[in-house]
Amino acid sequence: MTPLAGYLLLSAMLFAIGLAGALTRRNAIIVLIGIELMLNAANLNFIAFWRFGPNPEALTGMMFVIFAIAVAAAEAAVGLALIIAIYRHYKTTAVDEVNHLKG
Amino acid sequence: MADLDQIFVTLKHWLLGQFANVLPECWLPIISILLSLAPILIVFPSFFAIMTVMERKGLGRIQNRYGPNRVGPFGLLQPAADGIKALIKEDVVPRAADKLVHFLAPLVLVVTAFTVYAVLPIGRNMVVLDLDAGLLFFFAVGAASELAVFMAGWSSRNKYALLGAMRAVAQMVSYEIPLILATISVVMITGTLSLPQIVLAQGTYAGLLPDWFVFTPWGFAGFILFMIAANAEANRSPFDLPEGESEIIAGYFIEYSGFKFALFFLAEYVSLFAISGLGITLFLGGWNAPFPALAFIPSWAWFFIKLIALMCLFIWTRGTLPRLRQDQLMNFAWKFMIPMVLINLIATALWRFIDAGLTRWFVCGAIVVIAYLLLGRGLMQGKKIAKRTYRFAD
Amino acid sequence: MLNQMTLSFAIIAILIIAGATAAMTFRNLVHCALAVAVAFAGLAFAYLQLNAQFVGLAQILVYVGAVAILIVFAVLLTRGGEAAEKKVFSASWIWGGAIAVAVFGVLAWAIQHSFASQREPLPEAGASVKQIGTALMTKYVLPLEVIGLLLTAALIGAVIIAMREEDKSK
Amino acid sequence: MESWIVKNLWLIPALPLLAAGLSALLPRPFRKASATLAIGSMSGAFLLSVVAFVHALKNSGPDSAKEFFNFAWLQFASGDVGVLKLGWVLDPLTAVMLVMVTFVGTLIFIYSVGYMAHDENFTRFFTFLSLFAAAMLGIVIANNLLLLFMSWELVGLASYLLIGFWYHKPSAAAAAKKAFITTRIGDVFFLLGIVWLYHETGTLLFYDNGNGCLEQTALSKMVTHATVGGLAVSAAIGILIFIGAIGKSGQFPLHVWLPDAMEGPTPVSALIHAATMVAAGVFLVARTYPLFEVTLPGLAGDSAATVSTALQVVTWIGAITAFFAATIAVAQNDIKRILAYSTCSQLGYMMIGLGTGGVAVGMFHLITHAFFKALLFMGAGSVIHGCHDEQDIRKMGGIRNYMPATFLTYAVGMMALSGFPLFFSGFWSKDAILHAAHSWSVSHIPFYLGVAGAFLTAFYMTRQMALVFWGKYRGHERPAVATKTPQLLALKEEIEPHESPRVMTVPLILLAICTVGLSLIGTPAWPWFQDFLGSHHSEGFTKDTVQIIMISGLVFLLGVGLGVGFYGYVKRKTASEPDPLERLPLGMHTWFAKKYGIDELYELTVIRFNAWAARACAFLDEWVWGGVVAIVSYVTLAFAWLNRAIDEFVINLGFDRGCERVSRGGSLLSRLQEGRVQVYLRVLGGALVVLVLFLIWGGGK
Repeated sequence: MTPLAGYLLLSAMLFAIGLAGALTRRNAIIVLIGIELMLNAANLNFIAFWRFGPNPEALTGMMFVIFAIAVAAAEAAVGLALIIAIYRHYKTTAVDEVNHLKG
Repeated sequence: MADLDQIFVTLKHWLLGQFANVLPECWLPIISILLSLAPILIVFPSFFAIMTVMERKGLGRIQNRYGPNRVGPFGLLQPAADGIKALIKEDVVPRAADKLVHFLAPLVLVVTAFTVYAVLPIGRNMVVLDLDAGLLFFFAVGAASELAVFMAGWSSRNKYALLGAMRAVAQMVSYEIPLILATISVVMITGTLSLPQIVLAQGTYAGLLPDWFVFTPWGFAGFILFMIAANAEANRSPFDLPEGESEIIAGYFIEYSGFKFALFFLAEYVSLFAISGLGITLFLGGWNAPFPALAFIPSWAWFFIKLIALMCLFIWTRGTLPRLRQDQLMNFAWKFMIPMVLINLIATALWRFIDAGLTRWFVCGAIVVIAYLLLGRGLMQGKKIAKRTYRFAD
Repeated sequence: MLNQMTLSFAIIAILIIAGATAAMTFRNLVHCALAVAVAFAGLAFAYLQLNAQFVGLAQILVYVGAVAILIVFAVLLTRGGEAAEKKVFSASWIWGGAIAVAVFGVLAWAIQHSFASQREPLPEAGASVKQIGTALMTKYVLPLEVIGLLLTAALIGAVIIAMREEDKSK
Repeated sequence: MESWIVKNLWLIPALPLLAAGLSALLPRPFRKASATLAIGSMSGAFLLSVVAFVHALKNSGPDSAKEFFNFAWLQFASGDVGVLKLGWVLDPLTAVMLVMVTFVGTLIFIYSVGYMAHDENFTRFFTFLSLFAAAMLGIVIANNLLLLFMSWELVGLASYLLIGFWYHKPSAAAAAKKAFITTRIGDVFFLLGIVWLYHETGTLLFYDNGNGCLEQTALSKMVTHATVGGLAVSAAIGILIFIGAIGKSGQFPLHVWLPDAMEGPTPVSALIHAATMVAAGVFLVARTYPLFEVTLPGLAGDSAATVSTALQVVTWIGAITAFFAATIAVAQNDIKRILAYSTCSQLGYMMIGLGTGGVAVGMFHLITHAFFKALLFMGAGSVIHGCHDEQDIRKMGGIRNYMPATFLTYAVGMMALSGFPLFFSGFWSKDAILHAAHSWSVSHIPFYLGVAGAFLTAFYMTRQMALVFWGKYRGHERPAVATKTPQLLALKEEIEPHESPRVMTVPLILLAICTVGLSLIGTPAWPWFQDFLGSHHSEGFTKDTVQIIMISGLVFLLGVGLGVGFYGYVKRKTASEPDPLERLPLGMHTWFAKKYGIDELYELTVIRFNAWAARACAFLDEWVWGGVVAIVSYVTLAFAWLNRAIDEFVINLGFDRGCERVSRGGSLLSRLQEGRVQVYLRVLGGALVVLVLFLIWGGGK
């Protein structure tokens, strides 16, 4: 098994775990964590492809990861803020109880 | 005097050679890293021990009382006594506490505190691993310590501890921004993140003064801002709200006792040394001698001289300034430090692009000073600052 | 040297997977947050091992230093810190698990049978900070600006969303 | 030939305009800033005008070419005729007016700093003042009747704002409205005149190298045409324009707004009535003088030219106003109203001067009058200020002991106004007018009216002086404060008049000096001013000059003597005593006091008619148009009903069916999305799986 395949499998595993968490957990924060994990899996993919890709000199994969990290940070901030707002409003963070659009 | 300057480096290589004879090839990298880590793990804790005495005696003098003066000559053996006491003391863990996290927290804290030294150039050719992104490494690892603090506070299941942890984390997060931005200006000038190269960039001498960045307008402002932020990062007075004894007994490590407690203290001081070392590296010319004439004193000695000087500065500050209030703390961070640092960045950029001469001195100096005056005025609007009065025991 | 590589890779993989699994299964939210921090750290090590030094350190700085802290704060602000909830998994968790497993299955199958993953690794390929910086400042300057804008917007937005709205009683 | 100052004459009005704009943006607390701005800009304008004046002096003379600078303003039609050109002119007339307006204006600005010190709308006041000054200067420099008209209207607006400055006083608001509307009446005719002029000459530029509307070709073209009653077109246009002037400078039929305008703050009165606004009318006539004086034989070169109809009108109106306003002034008790009526009559004199003696005579009186009337108004303001906003002269008296500076300056102004022989500018200017009127070829009645007016002027000014400054203070009817208890002293402080602050008295003194000084430049012995304005044939002290001087001196003495006789010796004890004049036969005094009931007359005629017309319009509106509208609306309603019916029974049914189906389908679909995030996520995951499988087996290769 080549290292690239190893990293890809690892990222796939990570993605699957994140997805499972996002699909099964009730707490919105954990769902968010799961999504973050999936994002990181994608990042790992990018880095792996950059490292083992045909021309690492073009820093495409790395750049993509850098921007992805920035975006992920923003996403986490806004997402958590939303969760807090929701909690204030519904007094719960269970995603399956927050199921109607208008307060 | 090169040999004295390089004595530790040569020593390490010699030892490495000895090991090469007895051990297989693939072990050597690990051995070399261990050989570089060992001194750090020995020197800085002992430095911490000395520093505690120094601090307690200094504070004592400032507060007009004797410091520790019983154990050994002038109480110099006080830290040894404290260490022994901490070691043989019972380690109490609250029943409600989250055992695992409660146990891990001090370890993580200490580990991060020590890991930081990996990129710190203590002397010429004396850096454990010369990372290309050393500065980033420093801050990345430093950031990890916040989590440890939170772990400590949360796992103790104690409202004071949680409060202190929250305060500490909030404070660290808010002061990390000015800290990093202040260092960015140096990076802008030197164009590298690797600390040894930054030190080399300050190695030359211009007439009377050395080319240390602290001797430029932006560098001076940056250094002061950096030191303030560092003070806050290390949770030291006047920013010691997280462990303000009078409010929340000892903050996040209230529930720790015995050796773990000592570990917290160790970590705190070690990270304080580390961040002071970073300040020295970035602004005070690292291990460079202030004057060519004094270059015969070995570089590592210079580093420690500067470190002790900064320590005295910290002790002095702690002994002088009263503790801030939480809102004052946050206001100071977000309304003064961050704007100031951003303006300092602008000044640095101008410095970078105006060619050498008096003009750039005037321009950058003017920007910094004006910004300082305006911000200060703006924040001091309508505040009554009473003159401090002193009462001496007699 | 390769065995060393694989060894470290194994360690890192185990760290990541363990952290992620723990984060997804623990009952106590704070434990989940800490576990996910571990997973993030593991990912950072993975990046370092892939010679992506800058990204790795940035990963630690952003995820362990910021996102994990954010999560922890959110947990405490939503009173998730004290007791583990009675019902952790949603009603139809079977479905979710099944789908997740299926996804992993197909992905793994695809990876195993794709030609890309058969490529042998190149000799050392790395990127110095200088290269990254120049790339960011020249070729990728526009995305950089956009990201800056986005982060500012996110900052303000997060503050406004999380701001306590005035109680309607008055 | 176009020198810098001519090209940049616009700077002079631009400065105050800028000040107005800026201080309009200033928030209220910035009092000092706005005052500084206004005064600074005004004095800057003054310096520029001095430059302009010197320039005009350099190339002045009997045959001095007018200097002007024109530029194309907007292109409203193709071709050269379609270009509307604006411009400004610099000739002795402009120069003199500029210097006068800016100088007096500056003094008034400074004065009003003191006068308005306690008003909270300080900045607003200075904004308006600057706007007013800018507009006035615009009138002065305009080389285009249209530009002049614009500035003219701006002046109207500014005066409206200023008179109504204390709009919370209903009387002030009413006065402002009155002033605005009355002047509008005149302006309508003015506008008609402009339009007609444009129709006739195709240009509104005054001077444009021979094709301006005031230059030979255009004039001859106009004077040769004749309209109804053999009236030359030029004369007709002149009269129309003159009506505008009547409105602005309060001549006989349209003078009613001027006394009421005293409701405004006193500096405003000074600015409007003394220096600028009312002078604008006179200036307008002077500016368009060629239009007035041109006659057919005059064009033919006949030196003993007959007087044109327009000039006759001007003269008669002036004469009537001069006399009759003076009579009214005799019986007024409000210190400012007296001055207002005297302003009316003085303006009448100016008109006489213009009509009979030409530009120079009228303008000379304008200038002198501007100075001493501003002086008087500001003195009155100072008195009012000192007497705690008391305006009734019967309630004053003995002020001279309290405010000496004001008293002296006021005395100088009074002397000048009532024509104290030989030493005061007013005397010489009025004398010149009387002389011109005396040697008028048409009739001598204006002369006699003028003399009578002069007598009355002397009389009522003496009366005012006596009542205000002599005798003892009647402000408080309570017994004088004798005991020395502190609170009583404080009371004394509060009820006794006090001298005004330096910032108010210094301008007074300056103006007084000018008032005396100006008398040197216009005497028959050395008529420098008239020569400068360049339309004068001076013959020094001839026999009839001396005779006129004697007459007016005599008249002055008579008036003053009578005044002293009536008011000087019999000191009135209390404010409520009847006025000695009330013993005059056939209730003349009441007539005077009622201002000949002209306001009432208008009330009965114009305003009632107006109201009636309004009611008629309302009636029409209600019944005729209203009816039409109602019918239309009913028709519309009918249509609407029809539509509704169709909707109800045809379209809706169909729609309902459709909608039911759609909603049923919708409810079916909505089962899928009951708002649970994870369900959506699950679908996404499944979709991913399917997609990858498809890629592997289907699209993979």
